[in-house]
Parts: sequence; structure tokens; C-alpha cells
Amino acid sequence: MKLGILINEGPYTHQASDTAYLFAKAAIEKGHKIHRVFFYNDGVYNSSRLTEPPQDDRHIVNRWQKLAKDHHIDLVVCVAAALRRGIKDENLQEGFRISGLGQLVETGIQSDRLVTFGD
Amino acid sequence: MKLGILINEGPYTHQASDTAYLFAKAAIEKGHKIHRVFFYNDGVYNSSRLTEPPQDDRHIVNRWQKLAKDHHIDLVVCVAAALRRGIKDENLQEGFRISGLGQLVETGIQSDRLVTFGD
Amino acid sequence: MLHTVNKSPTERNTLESCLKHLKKGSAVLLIEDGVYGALRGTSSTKMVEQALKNHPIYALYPDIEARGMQDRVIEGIKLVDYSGFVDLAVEYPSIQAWL
Amino acid sequence: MLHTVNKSPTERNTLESCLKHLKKGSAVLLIEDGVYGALRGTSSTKMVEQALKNHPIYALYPDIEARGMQDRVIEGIKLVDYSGFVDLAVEYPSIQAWL
Amino acid sequence: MTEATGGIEMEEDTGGKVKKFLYINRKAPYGTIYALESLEVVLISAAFDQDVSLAFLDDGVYQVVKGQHTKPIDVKNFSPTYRALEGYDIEKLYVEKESMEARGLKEEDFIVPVKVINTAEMADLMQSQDVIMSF
Amino acid sequence: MTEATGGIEMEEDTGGKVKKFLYINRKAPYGTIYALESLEVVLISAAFDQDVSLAFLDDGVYQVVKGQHTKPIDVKNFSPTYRALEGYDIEKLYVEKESMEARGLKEEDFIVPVKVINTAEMADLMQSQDVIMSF
Repeated sequence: MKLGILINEGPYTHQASDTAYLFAKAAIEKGHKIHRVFFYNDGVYNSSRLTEPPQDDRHIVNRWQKLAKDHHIDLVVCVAAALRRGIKDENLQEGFRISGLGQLVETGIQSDRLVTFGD
Repeated sequence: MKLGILINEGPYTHQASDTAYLFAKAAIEKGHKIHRVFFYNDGVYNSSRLTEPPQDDRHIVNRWQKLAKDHHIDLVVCVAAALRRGIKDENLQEGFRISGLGQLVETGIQSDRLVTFGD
Repeated sequence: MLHTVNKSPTERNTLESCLKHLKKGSAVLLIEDGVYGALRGTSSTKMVEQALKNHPIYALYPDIEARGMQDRVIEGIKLVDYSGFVDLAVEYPSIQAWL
Repeated sequence: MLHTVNKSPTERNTLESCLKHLKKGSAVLLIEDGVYGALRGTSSTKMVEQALKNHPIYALYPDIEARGMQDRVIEGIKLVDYSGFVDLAVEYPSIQAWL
Repeated sequence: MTEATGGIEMEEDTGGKVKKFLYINRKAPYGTIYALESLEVVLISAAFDQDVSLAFLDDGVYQVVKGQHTKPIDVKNFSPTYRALEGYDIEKLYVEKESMEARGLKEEDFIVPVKVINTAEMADLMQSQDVIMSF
Repeated sequence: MTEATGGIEMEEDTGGKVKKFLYINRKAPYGTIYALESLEVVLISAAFDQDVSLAFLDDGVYQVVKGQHTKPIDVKNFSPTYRALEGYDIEKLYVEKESMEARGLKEEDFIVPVKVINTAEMADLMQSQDVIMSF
């Protein structure tokens, strides 16, 4: 099945991005396809290449990057949400791309399921 | 009176930073001294120089910067909270400084009141 | 002491918990979404009116106006602006934000 | 349809609101802080047990373990891991996150 | 990359599908940004010719109350935008009766025409959707 | 600039003042980071020789429950750190009885020795403080 994921909260602060990641990993292991992960609201903070968690902690940003690379997932960061939160190409991690909200609606249309993780 | 302010949420997402700013401005107008504004939790996002809100919206980051410059307020961003959220000297707005959590405890000790704004 | 509450009482238990912890001489200031606790005719009005018998309750008027609730405030709740918020923070020896 | 709830019922009204909107054939999955709604002996247990009579309720076991609540789950609530979460998302034709 | 809420990429193939989209609004405005950013998605969705509905329940009913005056908190008042939705052919706005009444609100308190439905009808509405968005 | 939770600048003049600091914990762990980042402040505060107390009420009582096992959610289990507080002379941990009971918890369920007090006593504790921190 083709699944889309929406993440509305930033890394570390809320569990949303953690749960979404573990859900995505499990879905891929079961043979489903993750069509796209869309980062909205504070979710855009998941894409900052400057993120540096304590060494004994998970690296949420790089974990998404790797999963996306290994399984061809489109990681899309909402441009409007990103600009007002200080996320730009300048500090965007490789593997993420900034685009419009239309991509979220499109994910809803194209995916068999849209699964939302937020506050 | 000497007031300290603690901000625990990021700009635009929560009203905390807005309320804190309007409180600080009113306090200064009444002749009080704002000793320090400490940015913790998602509050650290208030210091990103890459922040670019829509043109008809308030600029929360630059508003703090200006208030601090005009009234000699110490704007301190917690280093531990900032690192795990991708705020570093690289994207820190001028007028803010990154330092340790001890500065928050010190604010509690030195200020006549510590006023907290969060979620 | 001064207690600030910034959450709606119809969404979270914050205001209810705060009101249970008021001592003689304490006051409550409702700010941000907390101002929904200052309204007449809601499911939390009774709880707030009860607390009002023993404690001063303030609400930040700019937040009430922003939400279009100007004509709905419970009688007896005192309206303040940011300057009044500062006065309250100064008047009471300590302040607790109910986050 | 599948409803997911990620907030504690002793902090917010989310679970209560969700349970009021369940139709025949709907299921609930408790995740993150929502798993506190799956526990015996709490102030929300009765409400959940009532809903359980008419609807399947699932809870994400990794979140229960994380919070040390392994031995407190209401009988009848089905425990799933992330793989089971995926199965539920696939099984039901639509999914609503109660944020 | 386009500015602001733009960036609609209509060239993407949506396969001519029409799905039922429901936007759930359960949070009060201004205390958090969710109400505004939900509305921004709704506006974009208009360009996709989908079957769009908006649901306001719990504190979400406060989003569409009239008389909002945000200058004193220096935040943009976005409530007039709900009135603009009609121009985008988004006309299905539902307010839950029980949520409205628990907050002392009446149908005439809303800034835009809404259909007031009860909890059971709201549950039916949710059940009948393909894609449910919440923020 | 020092890494992580460090950066304590003891050279700053705190005027030899000793204030009563109360850290209020009302949120459950893991769903959000507040419990962890509150604990990080508590640890730093130990270096300042202040009179520190911790209060756990509402969902905050879940923070100190034993048996937490976070490997399955791939998040660090910070609950053992509460046991380390004693080594920093932070020994005043209060749990509210009514909050504990509403969650079906008993005194023996906690990972660290706590003093269980009722709502009125919690109100007294709050009232007697100079600085109240909440996150």
C-alpha cells in the first residue's frame, strides 16, 4: 500500500517525529511504500542540518535522511511554515526539499492512507 | 524592580513569545529593568536569524533584538536546548548569545521576579 | 502569590488544577487561551465563579479582544492590559505559571 | 475508520471527545501519552471500559513500556507494536489523528 | 521554490481523482498557530478540485467566532479569511452543536455561515471521508 | 561556550543569596521533552547552593514511576537520574496524593523516595517559594 505521512511537530520536543519514524520503518519492512513525508507546522524543524543532539541520543534529522535515501522517500518541508521558523536552503539537511503546501494536498490525493503525527 | 523572563516556546507556533514581548515592553515603560530573557525548550527558536515571516506579520526575532539593544537586555539562549534544535552561532541572530543553563538559575537568584511564558 | 493560566479550561485541566491550589491572598491571571476561562455561560463558568468568591481573578483584556470575547466576561473578573500584568507581577511576591 | 489518540486523558479532553465520535466499526489506537488512557484504576478507566464494550481499543505497547505501565493495562485492550500500528492503518479505510 | 503559501505545483499528476477531504479544527485560535496553518492548507486545497469540508469542534469552534480584534496582541486577525472560502467553492463548514453550547455560543455568533450539527452527525461526517487532516 | 548541560558560570556573582526554588512538574514524560529539560535545569541548579524542591502533580507524577523501559521507542530513559539527585543534595521531592491516586498509583510505585502530600500541603509548598520554575 502507498502511505503518506504528515509530521506537525519538531524533533525532541514532541514524540511525533519519533513515532512517525518507527511507523515508517515498520511499514517499509512489511513491504509498503512510503510515498512522501510532509513536514508542516513545527515539523519543519526536523530538517535542520545544524541539529546536534547529545551523543548518546538518537539523531532524528539524520535518521530521516538515511531512511529516505535507502527507500526513496520524498521528504518535503513546507516553505511557508519553514520561512517563519528560520528553515531555508541555507540550513536544510541534504535529502530534504522545500516546497509548497500543494504537495501535502497532493499526498492526500495520491496516497492510499495519510497518517498524521502531531501534538 | 528587576525582572527576569523565561520563554519556553518557539515564535509564531505559540503565543508565549508574543506575550513575553508585550509584557517586557510594558515593564520597561513603567520603569522596571529587564535583567535577562532566557530562551529554553523550543524558546531557543526565537533566536534564529534565518526567520522570515510573511511581510504583513510581526518579526518576532528582530523585535526582541531591537528591544534588547534599546534597553540593554541580555538575551540568552540555552546551549543544550539549542544544539538539539539546530540553533548555533551559525544561524544565531545578532544580539542573542548562547550560554549554559546556569544563566537561568542565576536569573532566578538575581531577579526580583522570574516570569515564565510557555505552553 | 500570583498564578497565571494560559490554557483553555475546555481543553485542559490546567485551570481546574490551579484553582484547587489557591491559598488565601493568592490571585489568578488568565492570559492567552486561558482567557476562555473568564467567560459566562460555558461549562467551566461555575467553577470559576466559585473561585471568584475567595480570590481575585484577572484576565488579560488584549487576549479577550483578540478572541472576540469582549461581551462575555464573568462579572467580577478584573480586566487588565500588559501594564496591569506587570503591576500584578510586582505586587505579588512570587509568580507561578501553570504550564 | 481508525482513530488515533496521543494525549493523556487526565490532561486533555482529547480521548473523551474521540470516544463520543465513534461509529459502529470504528477502532481506537492509543499512542504516545495517549496510552495513559489504557490503564486500570485511573479516573478515566470507567469511560474507556464503557467504550470497549462497543469498539476495539488498541494501545501501542512500546509506549506503554516506555512509561512503565506494563502491568496496568485494562483487560480487553489489545496491545500492538509499530508493525501492528501499520496493519491497523491498512485495515481501516481511513484514519483520523485526534490532535 | 515559491514564497509563502504558494508553491502549488498543479503540474503534478493527481490522476483526476476526487477525494473527500475533511479538515478537523479542535484548537482555539491565537494561543497556538494551528488554526491559521490549517486554514492555509484549506486555501491551497481549493486549487485541487477536491471535495472539501471543514469541521469545528471542541475549542475549534472559537476559530470562527466574530468580533475578533487582534491589534492589541499584535497578531494578524485571520478570521475574515473564513468568509473568503466561499469564493474558492469551499462552502461546507460544520460546527458541532454540543461544543458550541458548552462554550455559550449561538449560531449567530459565527463570522461565516456554518451548518450546526450534533455529535452523532459529526461522527457520520468523519466516517464518510477519504482523507482527514488535523493539525 | 560549553557543550550540553554544562556552561555553569560559577564565577558570576549571585551575592551569596539563598532562595527557595520550586520546580513544578505537571507533564508526563516522553510524549514531550518538558520533563527531561526540567530535570536538566534541576541538575544545574545544584551547583548554586540554593534551597531546591521538586513538585510532581497532575500527569507529572508519571515522571517518577519505576519500570520505565524506553528502548522500544528509541528514546533515552532519564528516570534513573531522579535517583542521582540525592548525590547533589536535592532531596525534597514531593508528589501530590490526589494526583497519584487519580492515576491508580501508590507510594511504592516511585523510582525514588518521595514525600506524598495532599493538595492543601502542595498549595502551602507553592506559597512558600521565592522562585517557581515550570516548563
